[in-house]
Amino acid sequence: MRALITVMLCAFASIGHADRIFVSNERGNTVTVIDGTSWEVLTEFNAGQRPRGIIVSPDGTKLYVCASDDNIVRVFDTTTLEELHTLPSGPDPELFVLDPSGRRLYVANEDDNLVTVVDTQTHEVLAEVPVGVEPEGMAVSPDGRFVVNTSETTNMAHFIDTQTNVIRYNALVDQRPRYADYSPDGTRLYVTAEIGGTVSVFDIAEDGSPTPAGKITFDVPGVQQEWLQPVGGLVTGDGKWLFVALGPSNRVAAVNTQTLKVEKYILVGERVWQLAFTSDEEYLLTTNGNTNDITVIDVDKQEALRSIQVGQQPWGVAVAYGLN
Amino acid sequence: MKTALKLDHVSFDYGQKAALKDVSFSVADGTFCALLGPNGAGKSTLFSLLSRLRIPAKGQIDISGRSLLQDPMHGLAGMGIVFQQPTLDLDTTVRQNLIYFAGLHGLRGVDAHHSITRALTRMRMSERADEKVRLLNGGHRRRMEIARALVHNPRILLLDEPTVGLDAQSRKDITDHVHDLVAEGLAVLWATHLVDEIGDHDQVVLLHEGRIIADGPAQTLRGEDRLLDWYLHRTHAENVMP
Amino acid sequence: MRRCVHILTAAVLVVTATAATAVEVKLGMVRVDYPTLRPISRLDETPSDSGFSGAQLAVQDNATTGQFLGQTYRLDTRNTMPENALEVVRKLTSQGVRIIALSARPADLLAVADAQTDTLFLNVSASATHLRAGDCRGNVLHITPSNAMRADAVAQFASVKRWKRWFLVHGSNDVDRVMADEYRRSAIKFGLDIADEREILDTGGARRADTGHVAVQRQIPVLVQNPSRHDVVIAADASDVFAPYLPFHLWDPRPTMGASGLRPVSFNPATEAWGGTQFQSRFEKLANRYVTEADYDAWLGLRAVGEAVVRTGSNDPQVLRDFMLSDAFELAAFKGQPVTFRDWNGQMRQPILLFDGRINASVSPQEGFLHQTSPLDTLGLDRPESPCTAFEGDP
Amino acid sequence: MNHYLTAFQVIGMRELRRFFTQRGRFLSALVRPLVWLLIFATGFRAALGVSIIAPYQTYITYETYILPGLCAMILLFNGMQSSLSLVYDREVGPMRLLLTAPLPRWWLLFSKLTASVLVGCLQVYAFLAVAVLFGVKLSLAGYVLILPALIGVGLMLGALGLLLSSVIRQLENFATVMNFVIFPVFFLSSALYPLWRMRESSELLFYVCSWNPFTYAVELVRFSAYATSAPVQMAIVAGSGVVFFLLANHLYDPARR
Repeated sequence: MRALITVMLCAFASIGHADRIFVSNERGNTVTVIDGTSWEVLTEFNAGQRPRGIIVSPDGTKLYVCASDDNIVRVFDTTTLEELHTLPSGPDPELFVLDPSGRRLYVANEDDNLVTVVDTQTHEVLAEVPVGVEPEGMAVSPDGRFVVNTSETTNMAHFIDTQTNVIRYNALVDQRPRYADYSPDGTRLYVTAEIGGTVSVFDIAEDGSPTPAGKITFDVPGVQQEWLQPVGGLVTGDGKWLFVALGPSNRVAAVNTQTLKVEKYILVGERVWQLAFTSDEEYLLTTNGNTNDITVIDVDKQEALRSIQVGQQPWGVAVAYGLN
Repeated sequence: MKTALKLDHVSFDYGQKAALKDVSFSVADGTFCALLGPNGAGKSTLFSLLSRLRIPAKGQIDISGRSLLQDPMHGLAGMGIVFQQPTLDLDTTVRQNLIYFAGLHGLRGVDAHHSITRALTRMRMSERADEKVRLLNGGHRRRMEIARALVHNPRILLLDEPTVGLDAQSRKDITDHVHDLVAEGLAVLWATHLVDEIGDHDQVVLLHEGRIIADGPAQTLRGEDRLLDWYLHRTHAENVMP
Repeated sequence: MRRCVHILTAAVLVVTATAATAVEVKLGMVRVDYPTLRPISRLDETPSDSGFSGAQLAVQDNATTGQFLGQTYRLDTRNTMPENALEVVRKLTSQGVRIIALSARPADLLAVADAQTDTLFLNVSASATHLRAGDCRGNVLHITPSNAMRADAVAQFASVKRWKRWFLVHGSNDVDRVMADEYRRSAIKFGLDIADEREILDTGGARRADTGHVAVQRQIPVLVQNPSRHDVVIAADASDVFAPYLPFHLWDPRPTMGASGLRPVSFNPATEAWGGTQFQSRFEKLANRYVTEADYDAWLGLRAVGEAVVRTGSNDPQVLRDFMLSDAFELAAFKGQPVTFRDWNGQMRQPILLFDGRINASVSPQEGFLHQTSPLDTLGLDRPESPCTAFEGDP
Repeated sequence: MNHYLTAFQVIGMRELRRFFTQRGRFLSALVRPLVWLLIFATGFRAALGVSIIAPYQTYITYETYILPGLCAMILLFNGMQSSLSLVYDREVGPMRLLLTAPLPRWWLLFSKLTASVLVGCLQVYAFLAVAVLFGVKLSLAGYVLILPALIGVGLMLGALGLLLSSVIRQLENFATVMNFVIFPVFFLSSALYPLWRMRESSELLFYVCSWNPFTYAVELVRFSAYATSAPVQMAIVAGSGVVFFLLANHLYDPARR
């Protein structure tokens, strides 16, 4: 069966070069694979216990999945979907980032207040960096010099120097920071605070130090303020737009990064969690945890186009560009 | 002379209440027939039957020799009707009102235009063709409605108390106009309760409590009396008689 | 005062690990232990570290955060007999501990709070509504939800389920009758109807015996015999005398809420949503047992203080209290939305979990209950209802 | 046959002319759905959106959901208003003039009905145009494809109005009709809430709604607006429209009175 699927997928691979989309289903213990052109679900495969964080290596060949309840990171081949190996992650890994070279993986361990640094080639733990209570969000600066971790109960963003694996800066943000993302030129950092209901914006200096540059707030008529909970966030390649997933308010906000004002709220499924772009940033994908689907958003028009059913409780989404 | 309109033993009732009882009379071409009677005599019911808004319970109605019941389209095409209440679109011009009506009778384009011009000329309303109806006085509005009833060139003209609410001069003008039409060969059935609208040579059909109690030329019916005295006497006498 | 707080907040927004001002925060927890009968169910036995472990976890969490800001925390925990409560508190304050989480019954709580007006107390166990109303004190913040909040949480759920006719069964002790009054008030507030009522007499004595269910199976149905038509049974049994038996010994089979069946609680060991799993595993690692409401309330109180310290950079109880009561304060509490304080009576606003013993069946406030400031204020004493004056004239 | 078309044409022109001169009627036809769209839709708890149901491909805001229902509501009001005027004005006024035209009564009724449906469609498009200003819009194809659906639905509702007015003599004024016809027909349909939502609150309500032809009218408009075929809805709308009209025409036969 597995072989058949592989053959099928390879057949797909040979006809086009669209994106292949991977969605981790937290409750379903699977990863759903979707064709980025036809939006058909190609297959769904087992990815260990409670898969959450999911990323594709910079070269597009490997898929990393945090199997939170297995306390490991599973690594799959993006073409054959075979499991290649696992990586140590520390306990209860949720979110992680790869440095731009794809060589080092930084994993947030929620239970142990640690960020674990793993070598993707030797599969060894290089370091464990103590951070605040309940580390969650992870971001890496475009030049790879800093890794940012947000701790949910400490309410801080910790800037870890990747040379020394020591925290260099700390910045207080609002309640329960969930996610961080650098602008592509590395001069800005955005940190979402789920319970605080805000996104903190920092200007990043040459030396990587943050200066508060403002806060983004949200307001949807008719929606209780309490439901506007920023979770995942993503900046466009030109740095002009920041998309923020607003959890239980079922909306993605499109924020103008010049004015730090929300220009549009796009309705998606329930409990929208994480975001990813398809190639050339044509589409934005959202995982909707409570409605078990992902929504495809036209990035230029900022309009939701369609929603696709995936597995149970989709959590994260990653895209392998030009694979299908 | 040919019979334009003929009622034969026509009866009608609204449930328990009889409105018309065994009504028979006829009107010939070129005749002005006054359907005379006090309010509630059944005049309006009779007009409803003639304009086919209602169907008689018993009896026959012939228009130009053909049954209205069996061939209603023929009957309605040959009739021009002026209703008691105005049926005008006030915010449009006289001509637009007439174009609408012409259309209902299948006239369009140049044909409609000619028919409308002719009808307005007959009622001496040509110069008012492009005025808004709202701006016309009561008398002109009525003349316009009569003109409209003539657009499709009918053989019979039915008018249900057409002078209600008009001043004396307008009433006289309209009554005279319609008498002129009769001279052109049209049959006219004119419902009224006002005897001064009736000439001595006109046919009078006296309707009282749903029955016809007199039918003949006004001159003959009144004898030596004034028509008004005769009318009051007959309708009053009938009231007291069993 | 408010303005000053904001300036402080801005000042500490970005801190490097080296350049932080050192602040030492001394926290205390005093637990008054009362002689009580053992609970009906041995699963409800109170652990000896009840509340203390929650307080410890809070201080650990505060300290982890504090390390990046140069803030250190110290916790002193004391348990005491009621008669020594005041003395124990005095001893702590004399050692400079002026922020104390207090687990005591209303009378002792008031006595201690009135004797130590320069100390900030966090009420982490007493639910009595009068402590938030006529008996409120300016130096007491209430972490534990009031009985009014709990009753309203139940009433909102019943209202959503359209269980409009209530059969109220309450105990015979004062606390039970007061609780029954809470439900009566709540029923009126949400337009529900108390179709019938029964009082079950507390005859005293041990609650557990070897005869167990056999005797109960005969007694309870008789006590609740032939009730008027009702949709749900509401148990008001603050003394833990009969409620756990109620669900399966009713005359008419109906769901039970209140003291058994679906219970309104501030927290429980089954809560995993809103990041709760992390809290549970941190707590279990620390205490080697499941969390209780007492632990959560203690944790929440001292975490609120820690958050105020982080945002103000101060360890002054007055500054911290004022900040906690201000609009600037908010705290994530594993309940899906920020918790804050009501500035008219010092009660913490928070969702109430409706727990069936294994899972959370629902959470109040329920969807559709609207409020002009916060839906959380549909639970308990709202500003216009509050007779409390101790907080007036605050910034 | 030419006569028929001529009459049809002048009846239509007259309705249109009246529509453009009667600004009050036009405005109220526009304000009613806009109130729903702008005030109720944003204030209600459905602010969290409506889950995917055919013909939508993703989640939609409540405003988007009720748009087709409001279009159908315009046609409902319009249809009831013009059908009732047809009845009440039968004895007097312009209607009498119309009914004395030498054409079969069914054709006159049909022409009048169609003319008022065209006016209803104009009202719908005016409403849709205003809705765009508030950010609630359809695709270009939707605006085109919606027209046949609107006409079909309008005819069906007009025929329903005719039928009701000839069956129930107590419908004396428009307020009664609002209370006893328009509101139940509108509220007990999928116009404001999807059927699954109705089912959540009451099974009975759900069945009532699924037997309400207006539900299918709303759904036909909805599917057409999203360029999705809806054969079942189309059949029900057409079928009930024809049945209503035949029954109404039968009851209108002057020979019956």
